[in-house]
Amino acid sequence: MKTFNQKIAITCIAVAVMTFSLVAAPNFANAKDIVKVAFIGPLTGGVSANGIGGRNSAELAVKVRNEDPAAKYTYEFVGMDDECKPNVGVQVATKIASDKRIVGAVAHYCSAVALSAVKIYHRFGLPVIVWGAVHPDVTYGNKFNEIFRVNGTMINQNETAAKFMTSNGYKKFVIINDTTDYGKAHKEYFSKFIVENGGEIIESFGVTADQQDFTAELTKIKKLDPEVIYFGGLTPVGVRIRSQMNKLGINAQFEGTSGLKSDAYIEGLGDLSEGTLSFIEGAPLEKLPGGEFFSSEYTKVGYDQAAESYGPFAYAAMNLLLDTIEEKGPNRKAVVKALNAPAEYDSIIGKIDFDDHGQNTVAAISKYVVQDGKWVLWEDSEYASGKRSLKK
Amino acid sequence: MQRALSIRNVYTAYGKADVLSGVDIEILPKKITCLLGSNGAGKSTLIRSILGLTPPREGEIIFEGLPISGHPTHSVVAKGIACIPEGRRVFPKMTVKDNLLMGAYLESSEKKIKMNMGKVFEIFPRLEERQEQLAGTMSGGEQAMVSIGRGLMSSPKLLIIDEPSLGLSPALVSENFRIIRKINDAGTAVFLVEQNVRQTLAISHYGYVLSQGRVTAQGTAEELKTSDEVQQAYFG
Amino acid sequence: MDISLLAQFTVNGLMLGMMYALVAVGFTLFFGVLDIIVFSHGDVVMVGAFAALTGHYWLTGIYPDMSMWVELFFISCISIITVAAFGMIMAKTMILRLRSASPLNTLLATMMLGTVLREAVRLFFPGGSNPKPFPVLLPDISASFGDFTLRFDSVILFVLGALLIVSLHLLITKTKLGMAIRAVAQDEETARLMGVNFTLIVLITFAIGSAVAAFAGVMNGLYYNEINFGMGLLLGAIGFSAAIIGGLGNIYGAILGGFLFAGLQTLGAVAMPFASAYKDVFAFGVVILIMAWKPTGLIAEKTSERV
Amino acid sequence: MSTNTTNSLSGVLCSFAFAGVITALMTAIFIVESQLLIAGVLLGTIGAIVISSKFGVTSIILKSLGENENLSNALAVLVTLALIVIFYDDHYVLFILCTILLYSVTVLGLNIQLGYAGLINFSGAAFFGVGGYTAAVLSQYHSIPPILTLVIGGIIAAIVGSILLLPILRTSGHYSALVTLAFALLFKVFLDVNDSLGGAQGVDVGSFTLFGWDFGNDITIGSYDVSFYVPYVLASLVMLCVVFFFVRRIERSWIGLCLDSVRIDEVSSSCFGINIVRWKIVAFTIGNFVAGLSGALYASILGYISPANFSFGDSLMFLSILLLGGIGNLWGTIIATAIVVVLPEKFQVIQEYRLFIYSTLVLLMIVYRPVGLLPRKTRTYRPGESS
Amino acid sequence: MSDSLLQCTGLTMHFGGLAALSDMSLHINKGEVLGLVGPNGSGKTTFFNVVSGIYKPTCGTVIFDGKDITSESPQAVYNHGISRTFQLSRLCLELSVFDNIMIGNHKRLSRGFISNIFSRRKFNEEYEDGLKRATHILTALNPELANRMFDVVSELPMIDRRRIEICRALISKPKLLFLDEPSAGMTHEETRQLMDEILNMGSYAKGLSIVLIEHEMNVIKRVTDRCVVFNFGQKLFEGTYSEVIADPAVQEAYLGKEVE
Repeated sequence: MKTFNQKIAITCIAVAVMTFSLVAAPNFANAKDIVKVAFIGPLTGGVSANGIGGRNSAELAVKVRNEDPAAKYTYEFVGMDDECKPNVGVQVATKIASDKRIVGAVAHYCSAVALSAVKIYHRFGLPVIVWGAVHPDVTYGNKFNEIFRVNGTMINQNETAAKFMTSNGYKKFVIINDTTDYGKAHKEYFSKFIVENGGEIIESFGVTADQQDFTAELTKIKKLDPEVIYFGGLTPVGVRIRSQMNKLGINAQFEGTSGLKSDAYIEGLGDLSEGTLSFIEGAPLEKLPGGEFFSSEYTKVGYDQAAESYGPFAYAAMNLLLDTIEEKGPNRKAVVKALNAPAEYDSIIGKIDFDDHGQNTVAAISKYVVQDGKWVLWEDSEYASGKRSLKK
Repeated sequence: MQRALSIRNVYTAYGKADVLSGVDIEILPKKITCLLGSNGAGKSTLIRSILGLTPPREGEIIFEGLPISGHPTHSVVAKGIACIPEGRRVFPKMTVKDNLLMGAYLESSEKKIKMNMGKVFEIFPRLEERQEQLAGTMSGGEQAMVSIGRGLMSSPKLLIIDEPSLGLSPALVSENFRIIRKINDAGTAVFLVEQNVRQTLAISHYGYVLSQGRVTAQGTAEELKTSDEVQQAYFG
Repeated sequence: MDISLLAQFTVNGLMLGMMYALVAVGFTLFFGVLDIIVFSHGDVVMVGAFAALTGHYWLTGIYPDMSMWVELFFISCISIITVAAFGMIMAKTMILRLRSASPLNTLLATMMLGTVLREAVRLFFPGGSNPKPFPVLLPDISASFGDFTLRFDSVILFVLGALLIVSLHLLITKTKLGMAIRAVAQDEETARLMGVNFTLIVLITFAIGSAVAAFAGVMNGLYYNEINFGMGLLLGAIGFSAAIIGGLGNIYGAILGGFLFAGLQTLGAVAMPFASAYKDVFAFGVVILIMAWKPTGLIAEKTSERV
Repeated sequence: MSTNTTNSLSGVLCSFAFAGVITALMTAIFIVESQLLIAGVLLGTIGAIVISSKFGVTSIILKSLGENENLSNALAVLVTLALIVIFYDDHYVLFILCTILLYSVTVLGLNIQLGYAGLINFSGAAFFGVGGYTAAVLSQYHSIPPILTLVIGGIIAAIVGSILLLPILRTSGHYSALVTLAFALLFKVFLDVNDSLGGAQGVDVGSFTLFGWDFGNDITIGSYDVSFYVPYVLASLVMLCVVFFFVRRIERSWIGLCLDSVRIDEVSSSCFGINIVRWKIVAFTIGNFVAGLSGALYASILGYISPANFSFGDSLMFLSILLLGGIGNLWGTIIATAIVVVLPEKFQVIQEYRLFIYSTLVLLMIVYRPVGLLPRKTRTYRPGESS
Repeated sequence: MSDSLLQCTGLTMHFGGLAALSDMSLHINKGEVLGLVGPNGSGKTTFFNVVSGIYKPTCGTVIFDGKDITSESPQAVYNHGISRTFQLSRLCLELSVFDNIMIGNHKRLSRGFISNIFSRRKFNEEYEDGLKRATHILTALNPELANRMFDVVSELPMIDRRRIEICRALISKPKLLFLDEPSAGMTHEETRQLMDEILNMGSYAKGLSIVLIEHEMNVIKRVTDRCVVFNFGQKLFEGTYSEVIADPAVQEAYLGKEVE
């Protein structure tokens, strides 16, 4: 027994030494050229279509750069999933922020996640460019040097939306919002601008993000008889509400926010989606300065999912990050400093100009309406030309 | 001698411990064969072994020349063996009629089912009166009738009866034994497992005594009545 | 509250209750024959809805001009048959194996099975992570009485659901098969002694329960015109709750439980002095109170010795 | 205790070597990034376990660890400390360590309920969450010392749990399972819609402060920048040690015996004077207290919590950890937690598929090895004592 | 009656419509071994369950040691000094022999958190004491078993499980012990051994009264002072063993009616 035990002890030590050497070895090899950049977005769950579109677009930017012989570094792309859940977002943020080889990130479609994660980036000094989240507090809630955003906020969105709706003669609104900060803030800003523009919010309803049946709420709404039902939330719940509105014979105009505008919304509803309104920052792809270039590159790679509305933002954000790294070197502090310096950048989404909170001040809001199974810019639609009309 | 059922050198175990160790029993056609023994002797285990509820670990069980050990219960039953289980085990939330119909579960001919039900009602007129009552709400004696009647519904070749006297008043016990005799007179082989020695032997033709998982005595009813082994098994 | 609004809430509640009842019936059937809670049942409903959707893609691919009613009939059949077969395979390969396991293990295993189903649809159904439109296969007719809209499709679905429950009732009480199922539920061993092939009956019961779930899935799709991979989770939890508050093993209890739960949700949404979003808090809270008041369900049938 | 001194000396050596291997293995798993290498390390580990059990090495190691329990407990602490030293500045690894340690604590709490008293609790994550939210609320008051925050978190969780006591005591079996299941669902929806606790968005949890020292700041020792997670890992380690000691002592006392007896046979327990109601209350309350305790610390470390952290799915995860490790085996719990927490983190390739793979594995495990990785052993009341 | 330990009067127990016990009156004297005999289902075990508090009797009274214990909880009955074994062995199979015996010793174990978890002095004393006493009884029953104190019960044969059960019932030093068919599932030889052991128990607990349900009549013959015969929930006969087997009514109940 004794000798056997000693044998085991020796074996154990040998195994330990071997494991260590195995682990240590690859770390001494190639250390130079590779620079890691990260992307975070919802790759699973209800809004994964937007997340995957964003991921593909950001990855595309890295691919294009890596093919460029003039690039100083080889970039390694790290794509992470925040599931559109704040708690997962915080964990993923911690993970990439604490990985010292990651120099910068393009992150977050969901405002709820972005709001909870920005502190982490600040704490770890990781430069992050937000590509989709629209809650104002992501940039304006704190004064974090590390946080930038290429897309506009929901303030602009709702201001445009309220003005548009009231000018089209709508007066009575009912709001349904999900209970995240995204939904709550939409409710707040939309109410504010509607009242300013002479409309009336009859009532508002909070719903949870995994709710399936809305007939009870909608029956109440039917009794209230609003002209417009405004929904502050994301596609999956929007699809359910719109389809159940129809079941209960509610004939109000349905209006959503940027979180609703995705191809999945139309796919989920078919003909019912006709006439739904949505407001979103940025111009449509074909009207963007680099839109044509972007869509041709995107199709070239052959992604099986569309870039969706925020794809170009993710591409632009990643490109900006890569440009900065090329110029200042793969160093977080240098990148943060460079991005904070006042400058204007050209990008496929047009000029990018960060204010002192890191917010892109160029915020054009586009109005969209679903026409024949497509999101069509309001100005180009048959609704605007009077051929078709919204619900009254 | 022709046999209905042969049990040869059967060993059955729950888990590790053998409950039956090398049981040999022959059940004669058209006769009443009884199995006597005190609590825990292994009587119920033997029945479970025959019916395939607890398949034997070793040994053979042969019914009308065909091996049935290890076969699933429903195919054993399909061969013509019926069982009136210990404690009656009627389906409490079914009516008397449904309970009887369950007894004829494998019988497809409506006519035969009707005929058998007629026979059962003839033996137990009380069941006919109460055919729509839920069996669980009946008294112990009535449940015993349901259970016996249910066993007869498939017109089995062999009827295994496990402790029909359990928990019944003396009057009912004698009544039950009279009926068992009657069933046998109609040509059905009966394997009667009982604690009640005297009444059992009074109606049986041949008997076995089981003790600690072994057959300790066997013989005709007359022989067993005077056997010391029987006394031993009960009174020590 | 005026009468038309009340009628509207009642109709909504009844539709919801019918769906819950159909799910709860499966829970209680399975518990009856095997004394096992098959928690993945809610996700089987989801699989049923997706099977019907697949059938729709397939059929409209071949016969684009099929009439609504014919298509409805065929996709229901496709869904019910595939899901029933799936239920049998599931019972054979997994559930029967779990019979000797501890109740916690079976509960957890079937919960995990539910997750596997959910994730499988999400990952392997094309675009499975997005909500899917369910084809409109019922005529879009409705009658309005003031604020009360009675939709023809709701009426049809409700009637179909009720017919299904009635035929299930007839199957269980009037047929030989139903008798065997009841016998197994009351006393498995004695049922075997009567010549009942236990395994077969279990498989058939799973086929029936899963078929009912498939129907509930199709019904769900037709009612909401939208299905998604996550719809089964809460539906399963609610079906389980309904089966339990009704009293496990009792089909009528399950139906009662289903309607009761829908009633509680509707009540919580419209008649309570708090925001409608609290309706589930209210409904589950009442469920807990019911358990404290009637520890073996409203209609106590079979006490559960397990877990 | 072993008698032969030489023998026990080599046993000690052997234990140390084993601890070394474990440290190396954990280090390797944390460092290696390449998916291929991770797979290699894991396959190597599994292979080593299989081969060594074939030659009986595993059982000898387990035996020598079991014979000298104090030593192996100390070694386990040492391994953790070694990992802290190795990864002193790697925030993420330290955070994962915290998660492992604190999830283990919660599952140990559930173990008192299910493993000892036989009370199934499908709302473990809810009580974990009660602790977390308590910490979130209390973190606004900087004067409350951290230790008090944790204890209050535990107490509130126990109090909230006592709402369920009446239905739990009255029901049994699946009926009782429904009570906790309904509570888990109710709790999540309640947090989602209740604005005062942050709603679905969640709330910030301030870091601990003690005499003006903020746990959330990085520390510099000499020329080394030590991650602010280090104190938290140490705190988690201390909490795990205390709870482990406590649960171990419960198991090895008359209390554990009473709980076991209540679980196995209520009728015979009551015939020997054991008060079933009392012990069920005790087990349920202590379990929830422990879950709340760890939840409070976890929330403070995370710095941010939302209802999604405490869903029914998380409760299921806790229960499946308990089952995977082997109900009632404390070391099994910790090992299973480490596996369940680390594997999905390291396998990014399977990203989208991780939940699918995880649930399939648990399913297969329950069907084919229902006793878990390390089944519970027969009780001995004092360390080292055995038959 | 001065030396009567347990006095039951008019005990009746209905289950639904079924009377498992009807108007049962019997007494047990101090230091006596009383045998309960009767066919299956005649109410013997129900009698045990009623006295030990598992069932609440429909009517009747139970006086133990001068105190009325009718309808008391099983815990209280145990604390008064009645302990029992079960017909189908109800040991905790996954626990060790020692654990099972200590469950029976519950009365003498402290249940506070301080002594159990933090300051273990008292626990250690109780542990040593319990171990000593368990070893003592087990040795009296079977010395080999005493060496397997920390083995899992599920690995032991039936006879040892019976011994453990008896030991579990005895360790609390009860005044009255109910043994429910201790010989079930054992061979003759094993039964004989066990009976010797039961006879020895007097040496462990002085003045212990035992009530024994048993089918093996030779056991009854050897160990009992007095027998009560049950049939259909009623007392059929009461007397010594030789009186019992001579009685025609008992013969009839046991072997059945002499058929013409």
